[in-house]
Formats: sequence, structure tokens, C-alpha cells
Amino acid sequence: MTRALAVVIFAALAAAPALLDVGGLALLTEMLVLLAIAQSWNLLAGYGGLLSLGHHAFVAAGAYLLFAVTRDLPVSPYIMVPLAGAGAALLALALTPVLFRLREVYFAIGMWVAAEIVKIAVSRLDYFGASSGLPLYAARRIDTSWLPASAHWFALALAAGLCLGLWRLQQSPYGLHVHAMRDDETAARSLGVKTRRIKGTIFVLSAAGCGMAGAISFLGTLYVSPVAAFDINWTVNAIFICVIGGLGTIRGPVLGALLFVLLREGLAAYPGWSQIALGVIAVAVMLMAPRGLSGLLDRLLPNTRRAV
Amino acid sequence: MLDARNLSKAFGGLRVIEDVSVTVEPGSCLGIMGANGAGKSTFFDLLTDVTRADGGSVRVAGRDVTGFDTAGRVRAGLARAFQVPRAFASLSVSDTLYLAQHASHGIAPKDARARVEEILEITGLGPHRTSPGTALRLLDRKRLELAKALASDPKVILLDEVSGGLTDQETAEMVALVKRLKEAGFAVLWIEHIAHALQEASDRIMMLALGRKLIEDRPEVVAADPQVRALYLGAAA
Amino acid sequence: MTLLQMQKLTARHGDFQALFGIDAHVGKGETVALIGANGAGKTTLLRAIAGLGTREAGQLTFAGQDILAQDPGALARRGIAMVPEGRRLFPSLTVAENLMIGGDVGRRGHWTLPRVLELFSEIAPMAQRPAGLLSGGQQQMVAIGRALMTNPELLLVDEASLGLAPVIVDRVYEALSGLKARGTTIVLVEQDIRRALAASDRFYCMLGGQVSLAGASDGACIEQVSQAYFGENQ
Amino acid sequence: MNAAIEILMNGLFLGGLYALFGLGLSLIFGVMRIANIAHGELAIAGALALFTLSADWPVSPLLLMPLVCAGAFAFGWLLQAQLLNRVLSPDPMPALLVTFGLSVVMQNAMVGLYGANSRSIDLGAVKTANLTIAGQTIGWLPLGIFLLSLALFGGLHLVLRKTRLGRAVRATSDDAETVALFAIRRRRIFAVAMAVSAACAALAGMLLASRSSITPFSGAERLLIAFEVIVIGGLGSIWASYLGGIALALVHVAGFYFDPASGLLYGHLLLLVFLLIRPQGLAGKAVTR
Repeated sequence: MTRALAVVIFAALAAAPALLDVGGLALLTEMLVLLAIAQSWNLLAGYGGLLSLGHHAFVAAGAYLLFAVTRDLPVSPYIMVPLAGAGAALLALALTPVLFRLREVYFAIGMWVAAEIVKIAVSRLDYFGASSGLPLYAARRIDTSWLPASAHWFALALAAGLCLGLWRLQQSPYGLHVHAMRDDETAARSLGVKTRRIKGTIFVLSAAGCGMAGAISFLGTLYVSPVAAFDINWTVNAIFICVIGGLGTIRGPVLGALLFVLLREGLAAYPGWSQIALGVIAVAVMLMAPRGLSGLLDRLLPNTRRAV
Repeated sequence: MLDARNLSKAFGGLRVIEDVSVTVEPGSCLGIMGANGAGKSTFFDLLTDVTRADGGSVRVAGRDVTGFDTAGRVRAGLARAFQVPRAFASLSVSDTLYLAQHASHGIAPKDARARVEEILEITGLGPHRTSPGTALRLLDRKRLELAKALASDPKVILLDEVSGGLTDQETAEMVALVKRLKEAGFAVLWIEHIAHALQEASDRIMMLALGRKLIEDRPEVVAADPQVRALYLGAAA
Repeated sequence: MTLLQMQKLTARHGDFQALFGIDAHVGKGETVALIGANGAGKTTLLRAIAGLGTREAGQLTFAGQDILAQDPGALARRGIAMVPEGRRLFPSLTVAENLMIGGDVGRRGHWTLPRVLELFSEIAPMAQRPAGLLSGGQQQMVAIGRALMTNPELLLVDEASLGLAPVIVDRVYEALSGLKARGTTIVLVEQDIRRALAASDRFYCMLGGQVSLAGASDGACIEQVSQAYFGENQ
Repeated sequence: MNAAIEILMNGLFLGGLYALFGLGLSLIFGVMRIANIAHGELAIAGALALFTLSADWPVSPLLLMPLVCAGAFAFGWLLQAQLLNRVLSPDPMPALLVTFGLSVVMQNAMVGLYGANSRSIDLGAVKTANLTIAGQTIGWLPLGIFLLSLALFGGLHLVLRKTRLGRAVRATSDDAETVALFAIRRRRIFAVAMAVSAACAALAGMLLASRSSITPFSGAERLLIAFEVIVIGGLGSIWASYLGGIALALVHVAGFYFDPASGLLYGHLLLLVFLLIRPQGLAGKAVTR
């Protein structure tokens, strides 16, 4: 039942470039990118118990890698999308020796500081176009009329892939490792769960997801700049989507992303108000219903709890 | 099977474990006694690297595991049942045991499910297989602690007051269980307050006082030791 | 005169039930010992009297008034003081400041900072040192002194001998018997049966969250007590 | 040589301000083990509130500062009593997320009310007045701010060390459970700590805005400064924050002198260095484990 529904939704989304106008497609693509970033953040916070305030660094890393490498090498930007994810993962790996000494609040803000350092470094290096950024030089090599559609498909594949990956994780024995670690780290270690390695792996994978999402998002805009790529709102929105939807669940961020886009478009005439509304909702969720929309859904439809 | 040498630990200036060594053979049980605060649980923490020792070495089945972390030591065959039961809120009892099988081997052995069933049977947790571990009664949570340890397929089992707060009959069951563990060839270390239970099940008893080994000998020798009687039943003994 | 009265008191420790219908009383000026094995519920009972943890049902009265629903702060102001297990001093505060925290509860009476430092003369020279740097025995004296500074009518002492060398324990119990002589009502939890019996007028032995034996400490037969303690069927 | 003295002096003056700012964060972290992500926004809100007040009332902004601090104090109290005390748990994530949500709400509300333009608080003649000591020209304003921060630290030190309230705050910071036995209500102590922290943030925010300019978006930058102050200084005593503030400010001032485009880069790098080689900070307890 759930599976059939998922297949239908996926097919409908895949057909979107043929069905929607330019603006509609762009909005849908953006929602999928946001979902991908939120799901990556969710992997780290909801499953790994590590709250990051600096995931925009990985979004930017992916975007910049795509733009810089395709400028210098005759690589298709499409092939660079997964490689950009790998690059962001490498950045995460390089950060672990310092960041994994920090816990809780300090990890959260430490990650933010790391993002600031990367941002300042990128905006000072001519290789990355310094503070003015880079255009997508490789756009000459591809048929740009297909760009919105292919960006959409990439975003769909990434978001769906992350949801599927999380689902597979929950089904596999490693899901037990992760859940046990989140419930009681010492007890998990005492059963032989390698908590440090799991956290490291989750961190790197979550960075890879954000890196690919960043590459896809900026592929569509044909231009990358430090201000846009290192915008902390990438992280802020991911947090709101996860918190409102329900941390540590698969469908939570999906519901959250939907609500996020609806709210933003609904309040488009009043700039700033959607962020205020999201902030207020997120705070209310933390105070009154910490399991978010997903938890509310559980209460309304108790028999679906085990499904996703 | 277990060979720990000169373990020491100090917190700040306070020495909580000082130069304690133990050797436990397969199929035997070392009982550990001592007042609250004598360092019994800390000693287990050092053996399992839940707390890193300041000095000393640990060997399990001839293999030096001193540099290993907790997970590594579990994989080398050292399993522990905690004094205060530590169950997982989001894992059912049988999932918890399956996890123990999976994690301790690095991958689940072929017969993991069958082994989980077997352990559910042995520990009497069968009826609770689908409930989360945190939803169980105290006695069942203590059983789950033991079941978790067994499901790690260990060579050495550390039991930390698994019978604290239990009735006579439950304590007698624990004694019988420890005896079965010995017969099955495990090396058992058992921290227990209930002296007669410990005397019945142990081959040797170690008495800890203020982080130091006061005496280690056969149960009847330890029971007759005036120092032990003085510490255990009171200064006037 | 009965100072503290418990009837069918039940309480939880975390999420499991730890006390199952306790009936007990403490008279004014008495010293009552709670003995029993680990996990028998002694500490939970002591904490319940002090207002810590969840007391569920039954009766708990202090000086004739119902205190079942009162929080520890209100009970401290009414005259119930506790020396918690593990001493729980404030390590970064000096010894004098730890004692003053007790004084800040606001009950005036015999005990003042100079008098407490006089009682425990061995900690007086360390009054200006952080309490976290003291030895276990010295910390225990500060913990008792801190409770005394609230000028309590009822002093609850949890495992005063925990982790201390026998000489130090002697010193702590000597101080407690001095307090008894001054008329302080004391309830103490102690693992060491003989010491508990020697220091108390009456005792309650607990097993599995219930009282398994009660009586006068003086004539108590150690065999009978240890049977109640361990739950042996011999 | 002159440059060195100038850097040293400016670093010292700015450091007092950074310290005040870090103090707010370290106080609440010390007492209740949570961080306030909205700490920077509180500072900006303080400065903007002063801006509004001084537009309406024709008195020196300096005289209005205590009023804004009182407002921030009340705000901090309400924030703790009404919101954060409800999410207290050993898990720091809920409190962190609540303050995070608050910071976004505050930032956007301020953009809505004040626009995105940068502005600074005009203190009039005070801003340019200076005096000359041994050939060095020293502005009255930075010197005054430095002395004020020193006085505030001294005052807070006395309150924490010598008063009953201060004793209760420190005891709660040591062991928030045991204080209940001594009729200390930890929730009330938490509210006091948050109120003082918010007042510190607002004051530091106003003073910073009178030295340089701010926008409603500057909160994030301010939060990172406060965070770096407490990591570099270390936790444990309020003077650790003081040391941390001065060290960070020296690095910022020197960085700006030699590499004007660097922004806060060298401060961030200093943080990394401390995390790697001296996690306990200059003077105090480690914030890492």
C-alpha cells in the first residue's frame, strides 16, 4: 500500500517537467532540494543525535566544486553532481578531528564556525572567483534548455534516494545499531556497537547529501557566489523542516518540506513573515509536540506507525 | 580466560581503584564483594573501558585488549550486565538481542535468529519479545541485562548485582543460572551483595575495600576471614 | 510523641515502583535505622521523606501535618534536613559557603557557622577551601554540618559510612551520637548492620520495598536481622 | 612600535566589551548547561531598542542604556520562566532548538521593523572626545567602555561571591538537584541567570553599536564572538571570560590591522587552535570532554 503510493508519487514527480510551467517546476525542484538537505540534516541530528548549525558549508562546497571543476576540466556538470557530494564528504572527513572533540551545544556552534572559516577562505580565493563568485562556464558544453528538467530529475533522484536510504537503514541491522546508540550510547557500546565510527559515517554521509543538493541547486541558477552558497538559511530551513515535521523519522521532513513551501508561497506577499511563522511553529512544536507533524499523524492514524 | 593486571584509576586526587589484578578461568566464577563505594562497578567500568584505566592491562582469551575501546572488548568476548538496567527505548527485546548478536560479531551469524530465540527461552523473556526493553518490570529488565550479555556470545561475563532487589526465589534462580553459565564454559565475574548466593555460586571470592583488593580466596576462607566479617557485618563482629 | 508517621506509603524510583506500603513511625528524639540490602528501598524511603522523588499514595505526616505533596524546599523550611548519599557537596563552593547554604534556608536555632565548625573541628582550618578538594571523611562532616545549619527537627542521613575508612566512620558516628544527645531526631540508612544497630534506638529492616522486620535495636538478634536483611530461608 | 601599542590598547578596550558579551553566554551555560542561540539577537535588539528610544526622547543614549538593560532583564526572565524551563532535560537539544527558533523569529522581526540598513548609535560629542597620555591619543569612549566592563565584572564577581543569591547561583551551577534540599528553587535561579545574561547581551550590543555599526543580521556574528570568548577563556570563573574576551579582541584588532579584509577569520582560527591544543581554555575547565 505504502509502497504503491510511493511509486505513484515518484512517477508523478518524474513527469513534472512535462506537466508544469517554468515557475512551477522551479518551485518543485527547490522543494526537493530543500527536502534533500533536510533529510541529510535529519540523518545527523535525528539518527546520530548531533545537531549542526553549519551544514550550509557542505551545500556550498558541493556547489563550488561543480562550478570550479567543470571550468577547468572537460567534465560534464551532470557527472560532477555525485562527485560534488564526494567532495563535501571529504570536507566533512577533514573536519572530524576537530569537531568530534566537541559535544552537544559546542558541536552545533563549532560546526557553524567551521562553515564561517570555509566561507571566508572561499570568498578570498581567486580560484573560486573570490567574493564575486563563478558563472557556470560549462553551460556552453550542454544544452541549457534541458537544464531545468535535468536539475529537477537530479533533485528528485537525490531526495528519493535519501528517503529510500533511510528506509533501508531502518530495515537493516545497522538501523538497530543507530537506534541503540541514540537511546543510550554507553549501553550500545557495551553491546559492541562502534558508536564513534557510526557517528563519523553519518556525518560524512549527511555532508555528501548536502553537497549534491548544493550542486543541483546552483546548477539551475548557472551562478554561484559566497553570499548565496554559504547562506545560513540552508541550515535554518533544514532545521525548521525537520523539527516541524518530526526529527528522526523519514516522513517528518517530507511533511515539513511540504508545509515549508506552502507557508512560504502563501506568505510571499509579506517578506520575512514566513520565517517568523516557521520559527514560532518550531518553538511551539518543541514545547508542545516534540515529535512534530509525524507524531500528530501517529496519533490520528495509530495503525500506520510501524510502516514508515 | 580473563587476565587483568594492575588496574588503577583515580578521579582528581581520589583513587577509586588501586592496583587490582584478577585472573578467571573458563568455567569458573569469581565473586566480588565490598561495601557500596568500594569500587566494584568502577572495576567493571575499567575492564570494559567504559572508563579508561590510568594503568594496567587486560587480556581476554589470551588476547591483549588493553588498547581496545568498549566495542572492541565486547567483540573480543567481554560482555557485561549493568547494575542499573540499561534498555533501549526504541528497540524491542528480541531486536535488542539480535543487535547484540550482530554488533558483537560485526555481522549477524547465520543462526542469529535461532540463538535469540534460545536466549529468550533461557532467560524467560519469550513473552516480552516484542515489548520495548524500557517497558519491562524491574525483574525482567534485569533478565534483559543478562540476555544482552549472553547474546554477545561472550567468553567472559560480568554480572553487576543482577539480583539486587530480588526475592529469595529469584535469587535462587540467579544462583542456578550462574552455575549453568559455568557449566557452559563461561568465565563469570559476579558482583553481589547477597553473600550466601555468592558463596554458593563462586569458586573464588574477592573482597574490595576502598578500591583495593583486601583478600581473594576460596569462598569458605573468605567467609571465615575476620577482616571480611568485620567489614561486612559490622565493626563489632 | 510521634514526629514522623508513615502509613501504607508507596513511592516510585524513576519509572518503577520501589516502595510497597510502608508503615513506620519516628518519635521525637529517637534515632531510627533503616537497614537492608541494596535495592531494598531504603534510600527511596529516605528521599520520599525529604520530598524527593515521586510519592504516590498513603499517608506521610510530619509533626501532625500532611506532607505527602510538599516539595523538598518547603520541608527544609519545616525542619527536615537530609545528608544525601554520596554527600553531594557543592564542590566549587568553599566549605564555609557550603555550610552557609544550609543557613540560608532561614531556620534560626542553635546551629550557627562557628558552632558547626566547633563540632567538626577538623574541617575548621579548611573553611575557605573549595569543598571539592576535601577528603571523603571531611566531605561527610561538611555534609552533616550543612544539614545541621538548617537547624532541623529531623535529620535524615543516607549511608554516612559510604566509602570511608573505619576510623573516619567512627568519628562520623561519634558526631551523630552527640547530636542524638542534644535531642535531634535522626533517621539513618546504613549498610553496616552492627553499626546501625549500635547507633539507633529502633530499626526497620527493608526487603523488596517493604518492611521485613522492625524492633528495638538493643535486643535485636543479629541472626534474625541478617535473615530479614538477606531474605534467607533457613 | 606605535602600531603595537595601538593594537594592544584597542584590543584591550574592545576585549572588555567582548568579555561582557561572552559572560552572558558562559553564565547560562555554567548554571544550566544550555546555550542561547538568540544571544546575538538579544544584543542587536538591545541596540535597536536604544535607537528607537533615543529618537523619541531628547536625552543622551547613555542615560537610556540602563532602561534598555532593565527591559532585557525582564525579557530574559520571561524567556526562561515561560519557555526554556519547560524544555529542561538532560538532553540539550530541545532547549537549543527553542532558542534557535527564537533567534530566527527575532532576526526577521527586527528586519521587518527596522529594515536591513546598517546603523550606529550616535553618542554625540562623547564619541570623538579623547585624551592624550604619553603621546598616545586615547578615545574617551573606548576607555569608558573598558572601565565600565571592568566595573561590571567586578560587581558581578562581588554579587556571586558575597551574596546569598550569588551563593545560590553557584550552588545550582554545581548541583541543580541537591539545591532543592536547601529551599533553593532552581527554576528561579535559572530565570535570574537568563535575565542577567540577557541584560549583559543588550548592554554589550548597545556599546558595540556605538563603536561600530549594526544591521538586524549582525546577531549571528555576535553569537560566534560570544562563543569564541568562552571557549578561548574556558569555563569556571567569570574572569576566564574576561581573559577570553581580551585574547579574541587582540586577535581581531591585529588581524584587521595587517589584513583588513579578514573579518573575523583570525578569531575563528584562534578558536580552532584552542580546540586542538588547549581545549580547557586559557584559565578554566574544558568545555569539551
